[in-house]
Amino acid sequence: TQQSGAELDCASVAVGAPVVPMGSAVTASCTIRRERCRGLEDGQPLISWLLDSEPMAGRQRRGVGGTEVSELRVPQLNRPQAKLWCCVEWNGTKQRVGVAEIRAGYPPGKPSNLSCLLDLGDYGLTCRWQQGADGHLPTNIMLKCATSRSPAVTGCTPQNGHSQCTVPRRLLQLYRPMELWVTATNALGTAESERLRIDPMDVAKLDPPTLQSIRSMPPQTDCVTLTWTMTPRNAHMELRCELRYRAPEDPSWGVLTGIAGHAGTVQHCKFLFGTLYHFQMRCRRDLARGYWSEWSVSRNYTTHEKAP
Amino acid sequence: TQQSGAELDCASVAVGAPVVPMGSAVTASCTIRRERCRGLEDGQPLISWLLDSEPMAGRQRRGVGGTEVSELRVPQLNRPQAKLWCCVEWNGTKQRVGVAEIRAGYPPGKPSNLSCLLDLGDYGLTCRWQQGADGHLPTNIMLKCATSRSPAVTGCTPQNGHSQCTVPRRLLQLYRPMELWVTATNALGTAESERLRIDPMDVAKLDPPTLQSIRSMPPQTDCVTLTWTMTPRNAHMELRCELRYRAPEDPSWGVLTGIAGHAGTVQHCKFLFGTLYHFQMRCRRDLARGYWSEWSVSRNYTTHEKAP
Amino acid sequence: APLAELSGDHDFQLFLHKNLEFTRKIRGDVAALQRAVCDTFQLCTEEELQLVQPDPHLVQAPLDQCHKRGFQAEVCFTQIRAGLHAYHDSLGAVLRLLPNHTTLVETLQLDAANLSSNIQQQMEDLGLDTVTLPAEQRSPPPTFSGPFQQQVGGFFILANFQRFLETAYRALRHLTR
Repeated sequence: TQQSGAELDCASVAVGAPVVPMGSAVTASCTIRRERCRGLEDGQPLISWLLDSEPMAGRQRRGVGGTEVSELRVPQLNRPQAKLWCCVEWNGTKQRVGVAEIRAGYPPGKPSNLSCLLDLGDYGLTCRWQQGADGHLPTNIMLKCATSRSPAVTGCTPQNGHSQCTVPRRLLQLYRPMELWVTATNALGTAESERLRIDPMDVAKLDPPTLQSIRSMPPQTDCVTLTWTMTPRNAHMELRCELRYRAPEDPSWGVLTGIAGHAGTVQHCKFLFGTLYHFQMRCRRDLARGYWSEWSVSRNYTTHEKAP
Repeated sequence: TQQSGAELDCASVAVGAPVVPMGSAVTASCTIRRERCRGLEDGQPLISWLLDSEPMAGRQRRGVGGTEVSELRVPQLNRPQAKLWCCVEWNGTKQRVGVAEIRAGYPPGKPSNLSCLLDLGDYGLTCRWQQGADGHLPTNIMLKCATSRSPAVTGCTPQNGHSQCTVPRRLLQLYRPMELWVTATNALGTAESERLRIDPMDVAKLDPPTLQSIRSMPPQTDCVTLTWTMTPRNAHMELRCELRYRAPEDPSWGVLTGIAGHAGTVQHCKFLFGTLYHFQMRCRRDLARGYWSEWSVSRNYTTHEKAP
Repeated sequence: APLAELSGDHDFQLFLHKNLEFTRKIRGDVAALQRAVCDTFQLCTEEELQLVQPDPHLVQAPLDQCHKRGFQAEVCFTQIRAGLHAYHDSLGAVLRLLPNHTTLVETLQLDAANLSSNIQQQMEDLGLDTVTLPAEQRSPPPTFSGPFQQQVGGFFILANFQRFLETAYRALRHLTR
């Protein structure tokens, strides 16, 4: 039993458990010390209860030390939060002399769909997930991460109810697998997501490449040569890129895969003569088949007419 | 003389004054300790000067302890900022061995047009002023304020060069006069604005009232009755308001002054029948003739036709 | 000159009108905090809390010299100042009770201190004896035996402060022309 209000007060209210599974019973007792209640004359105080504003009757009996005690059983608590007021009839009014906060809910649902992305700007690892079913109780959500060899568990806490947070660089171990998972804890239990085992670098989000120049090369043929570069901060990575091209009337994109390196030129032929094409390129780390970068800004180019 | 460069260095440059009034002379001396200059062989080092990139000749003499000293006098420094380089000829090149930063400018101009406004949201007092003439020197601007009885001077510092800042509520004393003034200080002097003696409440910016309803009352007469209210946060003030009204073709507004209270009704007659009028109202504190609020949002109303 | 004579003095009348407005502002802020206690803890009316009223000396703020019968302006002003000083401290208990209203409670404490120093300075201007209540000499806010007692304590501090301000307001208005 959890005592609320010291023994010196007019009344003290104790509840069986402050948090119960939704729909289950709540028991409470209210002990009145007549001499501590200002103005309560002799005679037997009549104790009653309010569940928020709903009157409830308890079973009243004489308690130890001249106290009066009322025992209450709420058969089914069906709202997430309620106030249980202990009252005493006095001068024709219902006086509130004690209160206890009670809650009903469910154990937290299991978080799912955990995925993470490494920002190559500040090397923060941002993870997102889907919240489990709402337990209607104050719930503590945390993303936890552990490096393979050390027992220390760190991570981050989502702010203002978002289902994402960012593990700062100083807690990460790069180029080695780490374990990440989400925990949700409330008064009725804890739930954990599946564990994600990844090397943060394998989920790095690359910057899109930049298409520098596009020329018909050799001139007046169906061949085109493009030059492209990557941002310096991706320069240390071995990349695998792909180029897509398309004339406005084409139903879909043509794709040229397997382009390696950080910058360079790409030549491709069999383009239509004198036709306007849109070109875009994207890259990803060759090592881990991680996330593709966004497509580069589109570049347009009209191929040469056929040599006469 | 202000020494710049420790005694252990190859050269130390000292200037008469790092900041001088624009156009006045600057004196400097450069002391060379040959043994501290790497690779400087024996024989007499030839010292020369650069004012930024302009060569200048000093008067060279033997100094104490085997040092060589060159004295320079720049008759007129006409730029706000310059670097004075001490150089030594070495292997046919001019080696920079020491430098001093010198500045020229004016004492700060006197700030003027100081005015303040109290925000009734956070009760911050925002003051604005006109900067004095630019002294071309790093200048420290501060708004200072003092309550009538306490010696403590507080205030605020404008950010990123703006000529305004906000004194937070906790430094204000409401409903009593305070003194506010602006100081500008640079290496050549200090200037102070006129002192503003105001009770912050007297420069409160009120919210505009809201015109609730407009009706021809009594019906089919040239009289109109309007009801209006003020925002709750101005509710504790005794207000004086004025109503203006105007038919589209009227050359100017008709104005009804001296409306008192926080909310209420106003009746006015002699309106044209069956005419569309625009109505607006504004208020200010009755106590201090402070700032008028903005005009309320305009409300349109078409008066009744005359009774047959 | 006795205070009554000065009542016609323009500066004194301006002081009264300004600080009547100030008192109305403070009363409005106290009412806002009373609404917050009602909304948050469902403690809304004194009639329901008679049996658990905290000890009478929760806040010492007598205003007997401000009542019409034995109205003694100079002593009344001193009693108002002492009461504002006491309530400034006891509002610390409300600060703990309503963490989401910290700015409003701190503003209320600032206003109570300002109103007290306005009255002090006006008494000095009128050449009346004033007691300097050292701002630093603060007594700690009352503490309570449990969360319910803290909520009831906060409720009565605000209710009593509102009553105190009503009496002070009537006293100031009594002096206006």
